[in-house]
Amino acid sequence: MEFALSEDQRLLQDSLAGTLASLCPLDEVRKVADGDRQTRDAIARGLNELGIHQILVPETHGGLGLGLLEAALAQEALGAAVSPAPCLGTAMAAAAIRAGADDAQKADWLGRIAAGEARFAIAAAERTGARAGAGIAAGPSGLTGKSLFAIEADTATHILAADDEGGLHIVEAGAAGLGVQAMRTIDRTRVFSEVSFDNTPRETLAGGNRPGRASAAMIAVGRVLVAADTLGAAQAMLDKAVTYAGERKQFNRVIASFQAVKHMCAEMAGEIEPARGLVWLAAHAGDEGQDDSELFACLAKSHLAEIGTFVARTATEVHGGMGFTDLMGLHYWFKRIGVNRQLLGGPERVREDAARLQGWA
Amino acid sequence: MEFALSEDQRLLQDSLAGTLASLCPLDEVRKVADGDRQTRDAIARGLNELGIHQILVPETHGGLGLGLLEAALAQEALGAAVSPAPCLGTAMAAAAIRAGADDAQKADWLGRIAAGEARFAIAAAERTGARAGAGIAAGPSGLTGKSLFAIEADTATHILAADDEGGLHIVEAGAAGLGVQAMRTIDRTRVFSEVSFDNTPRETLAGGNRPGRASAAMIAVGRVLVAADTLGAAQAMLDKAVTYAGERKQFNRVIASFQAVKHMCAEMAGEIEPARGLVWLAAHAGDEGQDDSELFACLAKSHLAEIGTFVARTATEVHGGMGFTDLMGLHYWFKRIGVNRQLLGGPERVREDAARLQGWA
Amino acid sequence: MDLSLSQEHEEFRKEVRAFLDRYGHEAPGPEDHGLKHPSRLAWQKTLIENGYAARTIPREYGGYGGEPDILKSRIIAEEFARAGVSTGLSGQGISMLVPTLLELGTEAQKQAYIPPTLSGEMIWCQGYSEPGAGSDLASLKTSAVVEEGHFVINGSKIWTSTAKQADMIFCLVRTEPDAPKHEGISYLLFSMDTPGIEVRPLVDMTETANFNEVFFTDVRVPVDQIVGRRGEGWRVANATLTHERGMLGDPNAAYARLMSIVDIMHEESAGGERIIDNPVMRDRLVRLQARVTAMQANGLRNTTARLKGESPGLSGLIVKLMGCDLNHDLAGLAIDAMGELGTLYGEGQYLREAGSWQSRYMYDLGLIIGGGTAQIQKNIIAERGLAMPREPKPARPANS
Amino acid sequence: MDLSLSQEHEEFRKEVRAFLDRYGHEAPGPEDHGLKHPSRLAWQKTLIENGYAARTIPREYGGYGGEPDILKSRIIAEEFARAGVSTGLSGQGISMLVPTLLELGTEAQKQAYIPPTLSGEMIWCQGYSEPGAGSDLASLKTSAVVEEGHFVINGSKIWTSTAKQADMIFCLVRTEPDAPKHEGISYLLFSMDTPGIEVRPLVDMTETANFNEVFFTDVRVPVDQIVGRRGEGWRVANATLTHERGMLGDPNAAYARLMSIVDIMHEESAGGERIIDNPVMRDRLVRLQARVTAMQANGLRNTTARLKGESPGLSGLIVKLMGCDLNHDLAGLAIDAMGELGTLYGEGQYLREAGSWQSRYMYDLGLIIGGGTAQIQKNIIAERGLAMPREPKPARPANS
Repeated sequence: MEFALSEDQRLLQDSLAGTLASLCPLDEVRKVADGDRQTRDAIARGLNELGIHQILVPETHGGLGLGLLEAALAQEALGAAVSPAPCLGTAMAAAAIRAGADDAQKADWLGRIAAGEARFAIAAAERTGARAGAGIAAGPSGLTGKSLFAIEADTATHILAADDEGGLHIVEAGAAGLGVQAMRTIDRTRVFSEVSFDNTPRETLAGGNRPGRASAAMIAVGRVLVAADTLGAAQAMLDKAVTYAGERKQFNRVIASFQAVKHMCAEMAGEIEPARGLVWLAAHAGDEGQDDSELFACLAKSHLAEIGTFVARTATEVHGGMGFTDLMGLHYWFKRIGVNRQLLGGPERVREDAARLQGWA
Repeated sequence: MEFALSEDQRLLQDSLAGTLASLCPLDEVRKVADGDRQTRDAIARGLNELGIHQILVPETHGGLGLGLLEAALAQEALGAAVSPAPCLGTAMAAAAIRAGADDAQKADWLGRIAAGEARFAIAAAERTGARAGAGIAAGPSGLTGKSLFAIEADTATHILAADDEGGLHIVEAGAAGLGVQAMRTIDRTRVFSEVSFDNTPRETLAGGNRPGRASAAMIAVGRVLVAADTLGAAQAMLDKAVTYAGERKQFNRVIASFQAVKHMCAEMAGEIEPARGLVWLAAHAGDEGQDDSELFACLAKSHLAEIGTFVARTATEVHGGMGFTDLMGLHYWFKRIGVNRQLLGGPERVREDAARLQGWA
Repeated sequence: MDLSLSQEHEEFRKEVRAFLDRYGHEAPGPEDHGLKHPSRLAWQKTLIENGYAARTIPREYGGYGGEPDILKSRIIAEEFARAGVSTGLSGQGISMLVPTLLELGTEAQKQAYIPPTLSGEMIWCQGYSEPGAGSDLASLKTSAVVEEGHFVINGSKIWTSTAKQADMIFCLVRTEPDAPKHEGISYLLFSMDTPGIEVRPLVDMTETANFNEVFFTDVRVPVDQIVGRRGEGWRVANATLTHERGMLGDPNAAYARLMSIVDIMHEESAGGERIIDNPVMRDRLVRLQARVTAMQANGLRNTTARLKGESPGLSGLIVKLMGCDLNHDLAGLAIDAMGELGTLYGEGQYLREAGSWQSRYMYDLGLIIGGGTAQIQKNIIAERGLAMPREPKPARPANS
Repeated sequence: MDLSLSQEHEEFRKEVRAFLDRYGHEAPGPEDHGLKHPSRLAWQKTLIENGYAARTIPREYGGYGGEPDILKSRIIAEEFARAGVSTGLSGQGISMLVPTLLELGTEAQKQAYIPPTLSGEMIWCQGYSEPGAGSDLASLKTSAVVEEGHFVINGSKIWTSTAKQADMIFCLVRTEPDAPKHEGISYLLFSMDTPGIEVRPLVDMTETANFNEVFFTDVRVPVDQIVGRRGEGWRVANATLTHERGMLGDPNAAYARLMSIVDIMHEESAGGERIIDNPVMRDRLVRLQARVTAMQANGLRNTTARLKGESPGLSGLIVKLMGCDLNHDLAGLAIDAMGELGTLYGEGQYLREAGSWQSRYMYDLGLIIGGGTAQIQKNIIAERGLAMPREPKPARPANS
């Protein structure tokens, strides 16, 4: 029994954190947030060189053959750095392909991911509660409909889209009838899009025989990763709050010596530490193929949504007025946590999914 | 426009608080809680002399002709003193009779309440969610069934019972087929009972033509009163916490000078003050016969349940170990608030009622 | 207890409605940008003439000269809000400087500054907060040294709204560096055109420059540009600061938000289910409805106390803390009800209500922090409202 | 990361199960009241002989003499819990005094006290807390003055559990009144039969005397009844206090509670609707399930750290604060799920689970307060876990 990160996993964390610290310090994040695509692409290249997209690709297909836990650690580091480079979509796609493709498709697509030839967007928000009449119908001549909040569709070479029955399809960027329109959110570190289809040609994932299983597995992986992203962002906000409180003076004392400030930080730490274990547990359950891995993903996603909201607010309060301004850029983390809360289902929806998975609803 | 207590209302408050301070200081409450019925009866007589049962009886029937606001102020004082004498049942009955009796019944029963001849228990818990298969059927030959958590049935001369259709009936203590069995709760300041009926003779309230209206009105009044009881108990707990914190020393300082303790007290005050206004507003809406008076009763009841729980816990924490022991008797208030939370519907149920009243559910 | 209005006030309400029916169309719309847009100034003039702005300020200073009547003020606010018509100019000149001058200004100052401020021709900004001071407002460091009949000012201010547009500033400076911190401050008035002033916009998390930083380098201000005496600036400023704190956490704003959320929950749906039909979201809505109603009742108590000339006490002290928190939570529910759509901001066809819920959610957090953080508010409630002792002063500067 | 067990540990689990199958029926039941009930003592003997109690304590002191193995301890706890069989005696003698003596006692003390304590023949109580001290444990005032080869003890203790039944007490007393407060304390062992000791039960909000007050009047204890040296008592006591703090907030207890609540919500109904079918109550359940699972994961992290001989750090420091709060909230949900029935206490046909949820709800609040209040826990997390500075000492006693 060992519930701790291995030496390799800690090395992965360290190397990612180190690379991200030099690839995307706050100044670079600001540039990307303000629309600088070159900087974004440079960060993306750096992450690519680290092999971040190969984590979930088996070695037989040229990947690193690592698991969801490693992918979650990577995503945690990305969240901690509010990394503005696309990563989540391809990770979710790799999981979807592993779960829902046939052998030939796996060899093809996982190989292309590992080789850096394919970068995926995910158009599946409707699987967790369609908004504004969105939805995708898979007809004989192609996909038709629209999907909102597609992840990283601006830079992807391919879109992995879930239809209204839960079937998964790969669509090439630039395919006939495909439209991609940016949806601007508060979080300027990431790009979301409306994706529309009009009899758009697609390749349907042909593995598995229960429709909806692969998309459910993909969403579970996505939920663990989004939870990990929030974990990283929340830990970063707490660290910044502790540092700031140790430097800022009020009434002739560093504010870190005020009991109220200390208690706010202690409460954040009290929420974050167990949440870290929960993210590990959910990722580990996914890696082990446990029956309850979707449930753990729901628990991790909804719990991190709640504690992330608490930490985002509390850490901002500790920073006082400086937390509210743009000067320290704290809001990039605040907003990232805010978008993560809603992504792949808000907490109430995700808890209802958890209840359903246990036969309670 | 004046949203404040009148001179008369403040005098009522003061006189009640003064009387209760001498009638039932903590030592007397303890005696009653430990089963001393004489002490309870003495307190009841004292409250009777003050005219507490006549508040809701119109002057034409020999009462004080006051309103729900005055009744709520009285109940607040009773909660603040954790008064162990029966009062709530007769107040609810007066409201029910005013809402659901015909003129002859009003003259009869309200007159008997004012004269001190009738003291009521309420058997209506099933109107807010029947537990354990309880319920009362009104048949041609009498009432049959059982009702749980009947209020003050041990000392009442009459029971006002709501049947499963919302009809209201008066049953005499000692009537044929009537059984009264105490149900012991954490709150030893009040008595609740299981009341059972077996073709028990009753007088049915004959006013009004919409079945269930009178019982709904009675429950709304009861909810305002229970909210007021919690308000009084919560304010008393805050007051005790502030006093204790000002006396207790730790680390060579009174604990009231610690920021954490101050903030706990400030948070309690921050919850209690607006809640006081809400109770007034709900009582006032009842007195004015506003269409939304049931809604306000739901808001007051559910809100006081939540903030009462918060205050009960927080004030106990401020008292440290002393709050946990029996020595200061703080737990009588804690438990009173705990029972009030569930009485006439727990907060989730009451909020659902509020939603229904607004057409949201 | 009586929530109804007197005959006089019911009549007054009718008057207000008649005025709005007749003149409401003249009010400036959202397209009339700019603090001194002609339609804004004209509308302000109409309002003052009819007693709907500057109502209780003497005619000699450009006001309407009416008697104070809190209920009439309330009726004006309610009716203008119902009609969706602007209640005229606000800003810190009107809300803070004018009351200060009326109480503590010289006759010359009143005559020089109040009329153009009320009419909207003179815009003010406030120079109180400093970057290093935060919640400890009185620790301000901007210095003013007297030289040749002038204060020579050096230092900087932060959280200054409308500094770019302002003609004038009312500003706290330290004139007696050796006095205890609350006794060394003076309250000065000067033109924002004075040489040596630089304004830098301060962008905040809402992506807007709601505030500015203002830097002073050898800014020379004649010594008679002072309100009150040297060293009395803290007292002068506090007369109106108390007023400002009471403005935050307005329960009517919370009620308006709640009603909007009810609409949102009826209009929005997820997976084909209306949000209002989701029992968990509905439960959150009713929970907040109870808190909003409690704060409205609390507001009625405070209004009543002020009508009687009494201090509201605790029910007044808790307004900022509880009101700002409630507003923040309301915005949080609105966003959750919209789900992913609630994260949209800036532009786009799916954007709801121009992204205002996100902007409120963040701005409210700014309000929770600003004007006395939640921590400071809790200290105030405990010390002034519950008579709990102040924190002991440390024996030595902590960890410095 | 590997949550599976090694071959050796899987084998061990089988052994434990076999033992329980064979001997489980000999375990004392709830009817075997009394700390020294023969069936309890017999069972304890069986457990020690088989290595399921006093597992790592040397044979020479009456233990089993096994190697420390956290996983085996965990397996024992899990399997005994699953079988509903008592894991033998607990109590502060076994959990606190024995480890203290093993670390810091003299050979004579070890031989005299450890064997009868393990066997259950010698019951101990703890004399740490004092009425005036509260969270400031080290400010204790009970004095011990040396006279004729004896400590003469005067003062009182509070929160002493099993004081009525105890044969002996391990007790902190102030022996050097002039030393700094942490350096003037000594750790003494003495019989509860010593003249001058009075025990008064302390009834708490659960209506039970879970604790006692103990009064000392000229209690004479030979000077060799000390563990460690004079003035070192604080250090001696802290060796095991840390251990006690870690015991509170056990995530497995939280998990067991959660599962019971799931049952309750399936069994109970209100107005004909099962509670589990109420979406709002179900949402609360899943919210708590996430918190329980997080604390379980946190517990796994801490176990792993201890297996490696590392300090768990923050994930260890937060256990008491977060775990006690979680347990309290779980009890709160159980009560709410039962509604009015959840308020029943003591007796009666409708009483659910002997009123244990109310008793937990209250006792948990006691735990939140006791053993270091939530406020003290937050100070510890901030100072030790986040390296934030201590509060500065006040310049003068506040408001005294």
